[in-house]
Amino acid sequence: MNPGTESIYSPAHGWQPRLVAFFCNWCTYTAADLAGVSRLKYAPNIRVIRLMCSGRVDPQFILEAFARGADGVLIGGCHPGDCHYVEGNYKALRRFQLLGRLLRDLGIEEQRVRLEWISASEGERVRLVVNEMVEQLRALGPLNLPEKMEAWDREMTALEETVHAEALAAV
Amino acid sequence: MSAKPKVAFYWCASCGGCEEAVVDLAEEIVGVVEAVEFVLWPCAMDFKRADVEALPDGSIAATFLNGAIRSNEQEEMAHLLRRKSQYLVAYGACAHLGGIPALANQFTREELLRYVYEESPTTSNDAAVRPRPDCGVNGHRITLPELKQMVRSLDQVVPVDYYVPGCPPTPRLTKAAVAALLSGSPPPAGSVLAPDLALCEQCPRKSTKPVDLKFMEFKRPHQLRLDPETCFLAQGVVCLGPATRGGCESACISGGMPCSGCFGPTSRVRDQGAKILSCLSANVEAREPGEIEAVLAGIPDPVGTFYRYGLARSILRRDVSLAAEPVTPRAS
Amino acid sequence: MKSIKRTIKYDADRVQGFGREIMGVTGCEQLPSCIQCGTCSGACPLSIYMDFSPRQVMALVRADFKREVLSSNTIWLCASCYGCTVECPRQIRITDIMYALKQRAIREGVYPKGMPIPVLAREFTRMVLSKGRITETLLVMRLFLKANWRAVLSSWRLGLGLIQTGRFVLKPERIERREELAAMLATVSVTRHAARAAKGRHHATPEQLIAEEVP
Amino acid sequence: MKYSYFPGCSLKGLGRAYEESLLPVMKHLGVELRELQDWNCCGATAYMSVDEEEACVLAARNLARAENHECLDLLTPCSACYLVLNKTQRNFREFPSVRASVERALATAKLPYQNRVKVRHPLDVLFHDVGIEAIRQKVVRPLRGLKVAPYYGCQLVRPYSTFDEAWNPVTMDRILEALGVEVLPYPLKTKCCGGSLTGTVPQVGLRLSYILLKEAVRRGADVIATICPLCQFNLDAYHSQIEKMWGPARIATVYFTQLMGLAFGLDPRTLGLRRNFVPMKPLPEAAAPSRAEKPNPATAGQTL
Amino acid sequence: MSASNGNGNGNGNRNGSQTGAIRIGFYVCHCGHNIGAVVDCAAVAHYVGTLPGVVLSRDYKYMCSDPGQELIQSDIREHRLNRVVVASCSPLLHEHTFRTAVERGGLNPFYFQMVNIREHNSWVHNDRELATVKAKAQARAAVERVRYHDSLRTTRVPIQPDVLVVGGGISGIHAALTLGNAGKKVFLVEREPSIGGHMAQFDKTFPTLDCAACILTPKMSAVRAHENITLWTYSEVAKVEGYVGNYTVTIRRRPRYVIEDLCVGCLECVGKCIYKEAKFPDDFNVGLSRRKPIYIPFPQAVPQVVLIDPERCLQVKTGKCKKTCLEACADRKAIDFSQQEELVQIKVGTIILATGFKLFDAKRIPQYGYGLYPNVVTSLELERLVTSSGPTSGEIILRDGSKPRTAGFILCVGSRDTRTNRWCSRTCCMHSMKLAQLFKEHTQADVTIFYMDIRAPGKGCEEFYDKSLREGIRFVRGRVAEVTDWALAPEEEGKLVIRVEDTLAGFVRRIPVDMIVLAVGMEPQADSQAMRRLFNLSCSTEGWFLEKHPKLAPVSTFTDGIFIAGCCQGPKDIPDSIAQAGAAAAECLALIDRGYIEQEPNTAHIHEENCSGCKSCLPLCPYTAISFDETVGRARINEALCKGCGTCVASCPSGAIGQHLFEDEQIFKEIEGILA
Repeated sequence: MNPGTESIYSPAHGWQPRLVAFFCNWCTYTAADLAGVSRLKYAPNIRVIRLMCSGRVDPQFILEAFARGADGVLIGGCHPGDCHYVEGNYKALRRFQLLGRLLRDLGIEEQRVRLEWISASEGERVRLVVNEMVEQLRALGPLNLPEKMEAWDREMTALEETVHAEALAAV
Repeated sequence: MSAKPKVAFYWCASCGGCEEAVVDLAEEIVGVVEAVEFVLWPCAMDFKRADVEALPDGSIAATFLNGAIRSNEQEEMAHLLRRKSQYLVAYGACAHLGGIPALANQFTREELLRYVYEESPTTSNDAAVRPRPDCGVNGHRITLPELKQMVRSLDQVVPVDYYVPGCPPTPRLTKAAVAALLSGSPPPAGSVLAPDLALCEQCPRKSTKPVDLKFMEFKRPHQLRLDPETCFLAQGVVCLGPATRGGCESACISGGMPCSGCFGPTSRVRDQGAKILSCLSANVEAREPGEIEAVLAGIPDPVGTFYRYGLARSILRRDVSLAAEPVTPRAS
Repeated sequence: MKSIKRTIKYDADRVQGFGREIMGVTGCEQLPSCIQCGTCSGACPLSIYMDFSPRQVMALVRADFKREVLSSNTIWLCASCYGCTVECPRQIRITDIMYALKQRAIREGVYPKGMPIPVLAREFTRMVLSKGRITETLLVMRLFLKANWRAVLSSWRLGLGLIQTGRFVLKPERIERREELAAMLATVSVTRHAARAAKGRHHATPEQLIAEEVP
Repeated sequence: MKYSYFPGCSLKGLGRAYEESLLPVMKHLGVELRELQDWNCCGATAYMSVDEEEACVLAARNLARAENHECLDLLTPCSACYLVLNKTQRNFREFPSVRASVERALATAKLPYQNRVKVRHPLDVLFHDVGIEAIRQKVVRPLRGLKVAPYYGCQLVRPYSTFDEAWNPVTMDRILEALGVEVLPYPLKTKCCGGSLTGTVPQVGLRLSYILLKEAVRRGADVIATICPLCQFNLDAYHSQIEKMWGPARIATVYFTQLMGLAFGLDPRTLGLRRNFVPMKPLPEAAAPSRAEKPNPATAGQTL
Repeated sequence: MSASNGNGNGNGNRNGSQTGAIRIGFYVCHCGHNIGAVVDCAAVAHYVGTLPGVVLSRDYKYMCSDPGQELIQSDIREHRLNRVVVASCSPLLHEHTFRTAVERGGLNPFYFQMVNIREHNSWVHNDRELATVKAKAQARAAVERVRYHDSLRTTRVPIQPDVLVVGGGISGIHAALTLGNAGKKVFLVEREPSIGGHMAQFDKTFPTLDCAACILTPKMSAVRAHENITLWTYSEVAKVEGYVGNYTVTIRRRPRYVIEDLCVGCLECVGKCIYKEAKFPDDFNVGLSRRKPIYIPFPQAVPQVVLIDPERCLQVKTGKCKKTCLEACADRKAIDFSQQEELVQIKVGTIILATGFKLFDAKRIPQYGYGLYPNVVTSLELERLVTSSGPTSGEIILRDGSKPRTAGFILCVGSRDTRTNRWCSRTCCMHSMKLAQLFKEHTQADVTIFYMDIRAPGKGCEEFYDKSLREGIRFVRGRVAEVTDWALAPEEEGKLVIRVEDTLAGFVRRIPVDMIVLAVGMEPQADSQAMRRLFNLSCSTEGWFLEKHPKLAPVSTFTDGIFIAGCCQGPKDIPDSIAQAGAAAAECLALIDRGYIEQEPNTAHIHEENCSGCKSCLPLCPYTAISFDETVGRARINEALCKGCGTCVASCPSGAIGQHLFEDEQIFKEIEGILA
């Protein structure tokens, strides 16, 4: 959550998992459009960021999403062999596999990052995957990194405040 | 005498290598000594904290602080020196990025203490004695610095003006940094005083790096006979050179070891580990998840490999699943 | 002259929500997809005897004609051959829908007069509850006594034949752990009846059902 | 080969000839059947009509017993049992509510259950596990010249069977061919025999049986081979009534296991053949045993 | 490449040519009730209005309408906006519209960001509050992102004017002729030895009952004769490389063992073939007649050239034949057993796929007895029987040679069935009525059509239905449950019996007939998945090629420059196929005649001063757009070759590569905003 801005969540809804998705323009983003056109209903917890290819998904984006408060990250690309850019999806897959291990080592559960191949015609699959993942995230509970990071920082601010106070007193 | 700018050196959580690096200036150190007045250098001179406290705020021209911040004493000193200095320079990888001490961010403080004082193979401590911040011995009260829950880079504790990267920084960078600060036109605030280009740019093995890099497997340096001329990556050895700032004069490479990333990322990269991970894995030559896994198995410890120096300053900063411990009230 | 019958249906003849209720039963979810193609009726070996063909039953359920459906002989003539279910181009589990309707009909005590099939179902259930197994000859005798005592007379030859071929069993088969079985069944009926009661609707327990006589 | 064995109520009653022939035939083929202890009625179609969840609990008790038995493959010769057990497994898998109530019920009897049992029919086991070749090897008295209408009935092949075609099942055809019989194309092989309607609404139920019998006769069959105790009963026991209503359609209906027993040279008296209302005609001239017996090409496939 | 408007797209101008503060205008569209019913648009507008840098925030009923676009333009001028965000539908639908509006307002069109709150929000969510929360987050992400947008320009790439048409059925033929007539050079590639497709197998066409051959044959000959059309039959596309305007396609030409240019179609060789009897099933007549190893597919085949079936020809198979065909051909020397498969490469700018359909295999519905009962035939088989040039010279006969006196047509075989094909094949109702009329005309038989719903929506089709009714064709509404040969009543003896519920009469009926015709539905070609990969297309769940937009871009695909026509996109009749073919040809012409392709400026670019020359991006580029400049020791991107996937950007370990429209900073800001 960004400091200085009111939360757009109303407290009435309690905790809601936040799922950030990076969808490939050609397959999964289009599939999500198709889900829309077909009026399939799925959990409103997903926020999609459109990229041209799953190969554009920089692992930094995933880390950043978690650090900014995502409880899960979903990457959607074309099925193997179907990449609009020949094999961007394979690159995404390789990155995903190593990043998955790294994330586990850094305490982020496996189910919080998911790579799915969803072709432009698989609107139904978007619904399925999103709902399934949101349910999983609900079961896992919040990751809460922004709050955690704030808590870590609090260990430091204590002294900072003292120093400030002393400095003020000195003046 | 007082016309000379005041300079302080201080070390926090570090191995001492950065102090050595200053000494590595060799005879040139004389020039430095002549140009400045040292007001604090615990490693070499007998100044005390009280001496610094006695100085007016902002009276130190530049403080070169090496080491990460992981105890309350280091934290206090960071604040003190920040207040007293015009420029605070994070000197060396630990102050810059958290450094190797920051790998401790994969564990809780309790895990660390238990391992180090009780469980490590070379420890014999049946009474399970551990250092305590405040204790009495023979009727004397002893206060020891208390470990923080996590290791931090200097700028995660106080604002930092400049960074001199490296584990340790090279004499040349050190000298250039001193010179730059003392010159009339200091570099823009927040600069890392090293080239903003990845190491490959100056790497002596650059020409041997293929344009069609493909990883069939990853090896660790001891697992194969390394060719002294050829790019490490071309030999399947993880080298962080592409993701690491240059300026180190390729010391490791020349010494036959791949870059392990101590200079940190370039200014355009937020997370050095994620970037090198991205670059290496994308070039793995396999398509099936199983085959990919097999190739990637050659990197058994991704955190240790990709965040050897930079975990504290990475996007996640630590193992995020670790339970936060309550902040202990300060014993002041 | 054949009597003239008025066949119009008014909206009041419908029981609103009935269709949705059936669609909500496990296995009946596909019912809304019915396109009234008639494959089920065509495939059904018994549709030629039914008041409403299976296709019509689908339409009637969807249109909330509860009384018409539950009192029809259709659901009781369904012999569970599953021909319709495997044939349906919309993969509607028609046989399962028929079961759902039978269960409701029994629960509500609505079924066509003189139809012995529900009686058989109840006698069957009763025998399973008490013995754990079915002894067919005894079951048939009971059924005939309950539903159609004249049948006993007319089927004396069958009985004789069974005796001659050594298939007439008079000693009832039974299981050892009858209490265990009863306890298991109780968990299901207790929770469900409680749930039903909570919904404010009254339904008979299986025991009550069994105690009931055919009108 | 070892299987758990769930006979079902019928095989202890009206269908006892099925068990009487199944057990020796299986034994002869080296298949060991271990009868489930204290099994109960599967519920059949009747219980489902009253209460589906209770019916599932009934069936699940047997499944759970099988799962805690020594063998996960549960052989059941009765089509209704086969269907009900499979349906219960489907419901358990697909519907959480059913799963919950079944688990709750099984808990009272301390029967853990994970839906791992595989429900098998003798046809499935004979065709896929034992194999046609092994059956052919055992034939000492090929039933050559015997024309058989293979009748599978409904509930075995649909909707849950996976071991044979729902529309044109052939596993029994293949087994019978191995015995040397001539298997007739019989388009009614999966039609309904009337089920329990033969008893409850005879004018309807028996009509279905009649159609089956008549078509078998019309096609020149000597005997109808079946796999289900209720089908056998319906096609066998009501001839006098059927004849009275629609005319003669006299043909014997036997279990396919009885034919197997005959071909294996087992003592006919032990195969329950005497339990038929309409007895099977005497077999055609005994032929010398022949190992190289090939399936009759005219009946190998059903193409015309 | 040409850069006709001066600048390449590498001139990113961070934070705009406008100096001074960022001034963002935000618009949220109600889209009538489409968005407004689920998302509280006013609340979104209010919320975005509070964000820093947003000087104006409005909600409006229809942003894509003229007044909506007008609003953006006047606001840009009046409020000196330098960034615009519109929250409405999918950018795949209207991004271009709004970019144009922004440009008309005097702003660089790329100072714009679109938020998808319809397809990705209001249409897929129910909870108004959560949907509104989500819309706010989406909007905020765009607002955060748009600050970092750059002024960009599209580039123009010249287009190669030649066109490839794949598939020589009626759609492909029509597309090729249209383009050829417009003066464009066309390559028409057909897998079979002759063009004509399914239409060539038809006798008459509905609803006009005009002779299919009479209208198709002239078009086929026209293709052959056309100076602008290169026809390659018996050939397949092997490889496709490149991109819109510049495709390089490799065609595999299978050997016919007959030199096309030398053969005159005299068929002397066929007569002289060592096989005296024609004994191999003839594909064109769906196996109802036989042919020899050397044959011409059908009399009107184009090209009028024989070919040799390598699977059947003794010479090809064994090398041991008297080669009587060679003797028959004599001086013309058209037969060449040494022919080999040949790969030809062509360069085209646009491609039309018209690869058609395949028929449903009726054996998959065993209860209809196809393959079991000889007098159960498919509609295509009947089509061949009824054609005067067919195997029976137009006589409809049963397998025993007798005339059928009764017939039943079963509709929707394989169609509208969740276990086989869910879709309606669209043509079978009309096609069956046509065949039923012809059947009646040829045999005076009693014909019944068994249908679920008669679908006769085309022009003249309902009238055709009426004609069928008046001609005494019986219609029974009910899906046939089964076809059997067992008799219950005397009149059923020896017949095929249909059991069906006559749903309108309300009875189950048993109807004996002599012949049964199965109206088999259409399916995607067996190799449609392979084709899809080859051309980098998407397929619908069913396997039909997916159009870019079902309404707005029905013949376009997601791959620019590749268009689809006819039944490869979904079942359709001949008029619709031809209309689509014409539309696809027009789309090609529009591209060709403009002369250039405007490329989305989403290419990657290397900040040369930041590149360390580590070379790790080079192997990642599938288009070899990245090269290594040895002289300066740095990588370079040829933006003309770059397609903008961004894989190298995500990979560059020192962050030296950027991607226009998808810069790291923009995405980081989007992440930040979306998690607000």
